Amino acid sequence: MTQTQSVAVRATELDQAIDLEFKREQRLKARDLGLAILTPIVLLALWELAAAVGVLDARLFSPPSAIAERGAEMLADGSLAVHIWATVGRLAAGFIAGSILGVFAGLVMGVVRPIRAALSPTFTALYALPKIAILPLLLLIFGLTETPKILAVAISVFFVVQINTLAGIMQIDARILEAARAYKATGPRLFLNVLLPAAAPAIMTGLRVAAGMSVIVVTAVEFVASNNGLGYLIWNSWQLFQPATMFVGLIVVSVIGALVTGLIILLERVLLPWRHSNSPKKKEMKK
Amino acid sequence: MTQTQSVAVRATELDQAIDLEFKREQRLKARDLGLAILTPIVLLALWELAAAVGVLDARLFSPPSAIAERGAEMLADGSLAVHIWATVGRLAAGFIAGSILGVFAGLVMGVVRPIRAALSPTFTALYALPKIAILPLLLLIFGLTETPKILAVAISVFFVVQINTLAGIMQIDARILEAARAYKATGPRLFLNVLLPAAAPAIMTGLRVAAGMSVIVVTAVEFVASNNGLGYLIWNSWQLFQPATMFVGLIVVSVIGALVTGLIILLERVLLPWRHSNSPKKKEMKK
Amino acid sequence: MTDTPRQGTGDDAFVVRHLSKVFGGSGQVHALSDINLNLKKGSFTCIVGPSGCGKSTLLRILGDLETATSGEVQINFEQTRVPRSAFVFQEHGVFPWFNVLENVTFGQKMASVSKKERVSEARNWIAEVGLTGFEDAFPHQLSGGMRQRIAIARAFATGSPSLLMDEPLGALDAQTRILMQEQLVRLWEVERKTVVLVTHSIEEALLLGDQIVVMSARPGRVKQIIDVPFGRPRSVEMEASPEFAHMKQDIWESLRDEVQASMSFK
Amino acid sequence: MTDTPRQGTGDDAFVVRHLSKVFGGSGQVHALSDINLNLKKGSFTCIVGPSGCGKSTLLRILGDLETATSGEVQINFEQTRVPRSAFVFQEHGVFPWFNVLENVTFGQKMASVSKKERVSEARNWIAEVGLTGFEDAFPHQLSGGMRQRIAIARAFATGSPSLLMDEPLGALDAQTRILMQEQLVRLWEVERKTVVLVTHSIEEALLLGDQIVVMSARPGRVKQIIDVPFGRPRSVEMEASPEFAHMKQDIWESLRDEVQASMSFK
Amino acid sequence: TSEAPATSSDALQTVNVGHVQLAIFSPLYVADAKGYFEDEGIELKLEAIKSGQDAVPLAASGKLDVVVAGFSAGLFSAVETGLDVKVVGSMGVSAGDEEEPPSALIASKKLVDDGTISDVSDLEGRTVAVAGGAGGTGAFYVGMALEEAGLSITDVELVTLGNPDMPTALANGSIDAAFASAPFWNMPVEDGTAVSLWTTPAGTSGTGVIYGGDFASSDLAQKFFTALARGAQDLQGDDRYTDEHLGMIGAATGQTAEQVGAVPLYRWLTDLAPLPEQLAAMERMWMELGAIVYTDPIPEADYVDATFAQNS
Ligand SMILES: Nc1ncnc2c1ncn2[C@@H]1O[C@H](COP(=O)(O)OP(=O)(O)OP(=O)(O)O)[C@@H](O)[C@H]1O
Ligand SMILES: Nc1ncnc2c1ncn2[C@@H]1O[C@H](COP(=O)(O)OP(=O)(O)OP(=O)(O)O)[C@@H](O)[C@H]1O
Ligand SMILES: [Mg+2]
Ligand SMILES: [Mg+2]
Repeated sequence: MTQTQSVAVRATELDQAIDLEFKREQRLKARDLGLAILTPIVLLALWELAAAVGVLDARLFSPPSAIAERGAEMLADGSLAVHIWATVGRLAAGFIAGSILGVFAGLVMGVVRPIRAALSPTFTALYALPKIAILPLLLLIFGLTETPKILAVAISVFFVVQINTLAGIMQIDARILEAARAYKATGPRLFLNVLLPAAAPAIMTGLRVAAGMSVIVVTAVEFVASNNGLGYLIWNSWQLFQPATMFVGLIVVSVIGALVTGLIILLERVLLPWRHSNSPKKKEMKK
Repeated sequence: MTQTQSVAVRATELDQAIDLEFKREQRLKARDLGLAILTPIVLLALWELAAAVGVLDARLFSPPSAIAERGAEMLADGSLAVHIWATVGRLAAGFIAGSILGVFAGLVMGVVRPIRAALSPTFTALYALPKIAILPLLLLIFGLTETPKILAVAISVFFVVQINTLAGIMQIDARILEAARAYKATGPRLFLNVLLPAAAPAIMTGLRVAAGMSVIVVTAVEFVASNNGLGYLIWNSWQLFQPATMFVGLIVVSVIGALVTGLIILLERVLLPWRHSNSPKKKEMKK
Repeated sequence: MTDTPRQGTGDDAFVVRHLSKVFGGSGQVHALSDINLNLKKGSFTCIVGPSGCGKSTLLRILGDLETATSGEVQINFEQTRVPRSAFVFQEHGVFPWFNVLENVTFGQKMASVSKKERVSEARNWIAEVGLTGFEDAFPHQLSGGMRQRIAIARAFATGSPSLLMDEPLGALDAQTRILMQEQLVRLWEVERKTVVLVTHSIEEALLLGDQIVVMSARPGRVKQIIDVPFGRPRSVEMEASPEFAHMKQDIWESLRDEVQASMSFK
Repeated sequence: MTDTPRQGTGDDAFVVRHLSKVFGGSGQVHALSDINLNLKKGSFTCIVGPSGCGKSTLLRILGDLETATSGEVQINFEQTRVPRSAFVFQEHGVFPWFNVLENVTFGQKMASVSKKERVSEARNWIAEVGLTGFEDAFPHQLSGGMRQRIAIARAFATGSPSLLMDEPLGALDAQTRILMQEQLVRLWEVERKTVVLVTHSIEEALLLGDQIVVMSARPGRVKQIIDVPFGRPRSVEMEASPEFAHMKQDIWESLRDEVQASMSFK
Repeated sequence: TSEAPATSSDALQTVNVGHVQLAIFSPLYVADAKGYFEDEGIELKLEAIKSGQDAVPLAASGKLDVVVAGFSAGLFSAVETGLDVKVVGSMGVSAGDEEEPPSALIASKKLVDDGTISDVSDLEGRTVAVAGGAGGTGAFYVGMALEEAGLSITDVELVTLGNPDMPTALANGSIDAAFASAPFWNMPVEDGTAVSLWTTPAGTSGTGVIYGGDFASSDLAQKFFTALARGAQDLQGDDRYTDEHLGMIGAATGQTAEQVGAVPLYRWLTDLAPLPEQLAAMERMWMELGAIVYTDPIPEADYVDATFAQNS
């Protein structure tokens, strides 16, 4: 075997090895996706089966087929949409108000030491206050309007976001602040160009936690004091013994929760491109 | 002025400057502590005043003095203790069960790719499911025992901790894993010496978020289905129109929430000494 | 061992008199002790000294980022809209959320320079440090060496009359470092700013500086001020000359005791 | 330019034949291409090459932490309970949650060495690298240089017959680095392990190695293998000799093209 | 809110009504659907509440004008504290129909079969579930049943439980008996897990109409009540079950007409007159249970106002 031939053989070997590796990776990815889709399907199928053979009481645990049918019905007659919009409206209003105020409060507390010292411990205690427990008080103050419901959501979101924003500011690398000072960044410029982007990852984490929590709170509030919204739907259908309707409500709520969380993750990718630039770009540059 | 004299003068100047700086720092710390204590006092005083002059309806918003009196009464006759222990018991049982399972699930999902692929998306959707909405279902399955209440807490905690643990494992620095592999760490040894400590900070963050959430969930559960506990106390005293008692419940709950959070922070300091060794030690070494 | 204080002249960019710095109100860390220095306008000064002797602290005080505990610092530049000193930090000085172009324009943006002007200025300096084509890249997408070049470009682009650099080339590998040293001298020769550069490398100090300030272990004092006799332009080849080896040996011996004093090393 | 493959002998600790490595299944990064190497037992080999040329990758393949895409690697050590190769990583190789003692004993702990035995062994090596008194300190409480010394102590304490070091002194300042280089040679002369050390510093490679492997820019190939003619023990003073300067210049020129090829630098 | 009299006859005045969304309050829904309130110049604004107690402070502070809901111990405590509310009418009154009552005290079939429980008197020392806790109407009715059997409300252990959860709790032995409303009492009876022990006697009522003090003294108070009573008058006897009415009730409570018709409905007095003796009996029962802490019963005149019913 000549030298050139052996080089050629080795090149082919290498190509084959690369090819195998590539195919393996593709196979694994396909398997992952398959598994991700399979799990809920299997769970629903098990549920259906259990209800069919009587392991689960089908009158109480409506089988998925019945839930799907009921869901389709409610979609068709528009009643589901009404509840969804009511809930989403409260969620959006409360979430936006709470997070804007939370970011603002966190930033101010991060920058002004006396304010931080004065408010931080009190806010930590208030954070643990159960929101549905204070709902009656909010109702007393604001009456039976949308305000107390939105406010309950906003308060929950506020504390989570404020605590995370403050932590974000406090954790800014001293060297980053020093660089900003060296280049004479002050006032609103310091705020916009340095403090806000530096705290942004922590703020985003706060928003993600707050998203899950706000869905739970809005449902609880609608449970207690509302005549529309998914929380009301769940509670009322249970009171009226309409389990299929209740399950429709439960499923829609958890889908909304997942969507809101997904939205925040998406927002993070758009707003913080420097944390998510894809590696291809990196590799390309390294070339 | 001779050289020695001027050196002596400069040394005194330096000492004075150091002393001033030290005093300033002490003063600032004292001010911070004062502000931290002042805020709740001022808030309570304002509340008392508002109730006294009639800005707040004292019959609905019992003034702090009345709440304190009622609290002392309930402490004396032991009724508060009963509720506190009931809530703390559920909280502890649910929190411990949920976090152990959550850490375990997160670690397994972090290590075994197919399991992660299969469960991760489903768990994310289940996380947003409002826990009080599924309480009736738990009651259906487990009857009117402590189990469904503890379970509701455990489930809430489970998902938060699992998601954080998984994230912790996924974020372990590849270089750390490589070092572990280079020194042939495998099986339980890898697990205990590397994976668990590496994921520990993320687990702790999860526990902290879960702590706040578990207090909210246990109260909500006791609201809906219980004959004791602080949630029941709050709900029942409102139903019976005993606002002072309700405020006692609210305040105790938020204090418990703050304490649990504090406990987790303490636990973190004890369990993760490498993240919190104080700077004095560092300075001493640098000498 | 300390230099006797000289009177500052109008030619001096920085005049430091009896400067001391103690960190932590309770007097725990005595970082700098009775420092006296005169740095001429347009001069290139290198500071060497063992780790922890206060080199960065001194640089920060010169750049007005830290206040002296006692003593006096005069900075003789006229006040313009750009900061009097531009910094290159030891590490982490670039903003991870800004891309290369935004990082390089940062100093001028804070000085309210118009966007058009600062972008064109920045592009020049990006080209000078060899980052053309990477304007839109974020720092984390670049190697440590490239990140440090962003910081250098930013310092030059800001247009300050003085440049304070804290181990600007420390993060680079040896080969890249030499290329960057040559680059740095070239840039300085064009602009003749007053430069103070902290380094751990004696070769680097000899290659770049007009004078070398050797500091003692903590509390940092000025142990020696050495005028570098080599003419400019200098190049790496100079390192092979016996005079270079000799000076290097001298400084190394002066430092060796200090390094050993500063570390618990048998 | 590539060495013609030689047959491996029983004296060779590592024999590498036609080794290639491609990262990312779709063939994006061709890191190593047709590497051939024979490393004798008890030899000290230094690898130099431009950033990104695959030095770390090669070391990882030698240490069985990475598999070759094609080609063949023989590792000729008998299998004992301790790993055949102990690593010192470029960065972040020490465990932040273990204190110095626990970090240094880690390798032996994983090899099921009894606690008493491994602690006494570890204390020896902690003393050797000058960290006595810091046994209970956590890595974050120490300077970068001290952390790197933990990693070195761990590698020696593990008792493996070979030592793979990836820029072990890269994080140190120049002065400490020289002290550590001398220390490293001293340690190696006592134990005579097979050492492969990656470095960016040509001086370091000349000071430490029996042979120097010069690699080309990516895809990494062996460009040159240089035998170092200096006898041992060597010391820093050697750097002043004209032969040293000459060899350094040679290697530097061989590398210069490669470095420039590997970076977008005008 | 109720303000100054309408400036012109066709401008409707808003009345805010807090109501628990249940068929027991059908007169409100029927009167609303048929436009009786508009006839009186009233625009009805319905606000769902979960319990009467939630709304009493709202009524007292003028956030609500009218509350249509169940009574509770909290109502009495609130009045005693000085909150200004008045009970002005009754709502669903039991027909005394033992076969198809709207609610019943049921006991576990297992305990009945093994002879442990044969009538109400055997409940002594047993666990009984009621909705709304010790201060709710469930507890009042259980107390009434026990007193009829020669026992007292304190002889059983009361457990708070939502109506939908009662059947399962009975089935899995968590509770021995429950006071449940339809369909949650007849479901377990039909599938053989429970037996009905006692139903509410004819003429009893646990629900009613509450006015906030300010509203009670406004000129809309009478108009509102007149319209409401018209609704009750339409629902007498079998008229309750006409398709029209079932549809209206269903629309207001989130059910279909069939679902409403499948469950027995209450009856309503034609003038919806308040039942003061009944209220006094509740107050006494809740005092016994400790749900009310003051000791002297409140004089009837302080919280009952029958004039609106008389004038309607
Ligand atoms: N903000 C601070 N608070 C307390 N001590 C500090 C502070 N900054 C620096 N020090 C201490 O002052 C001394 C001098 O620090 P400095 O960073 O100036 O040293 P250096 O010469 O730059 O060291 P290196 O070469 O490692 O960068 C060190 O002992 C350091 O621990
Ligand atoms: N796990 C990986 N996946 C994809 N590419 C990789 C991986 N590891 C390394 N590479 C790429 O392989 C090439 C060689 O990397 P390697 O770390 O071995 O270089 P190096 O010579 O050690 O560089 P340096 O001197 O900067 O440490 C680089 O282009 C790097 O981006
Ligand atoms: Mg420094
Ligand atoms: Mg490398």
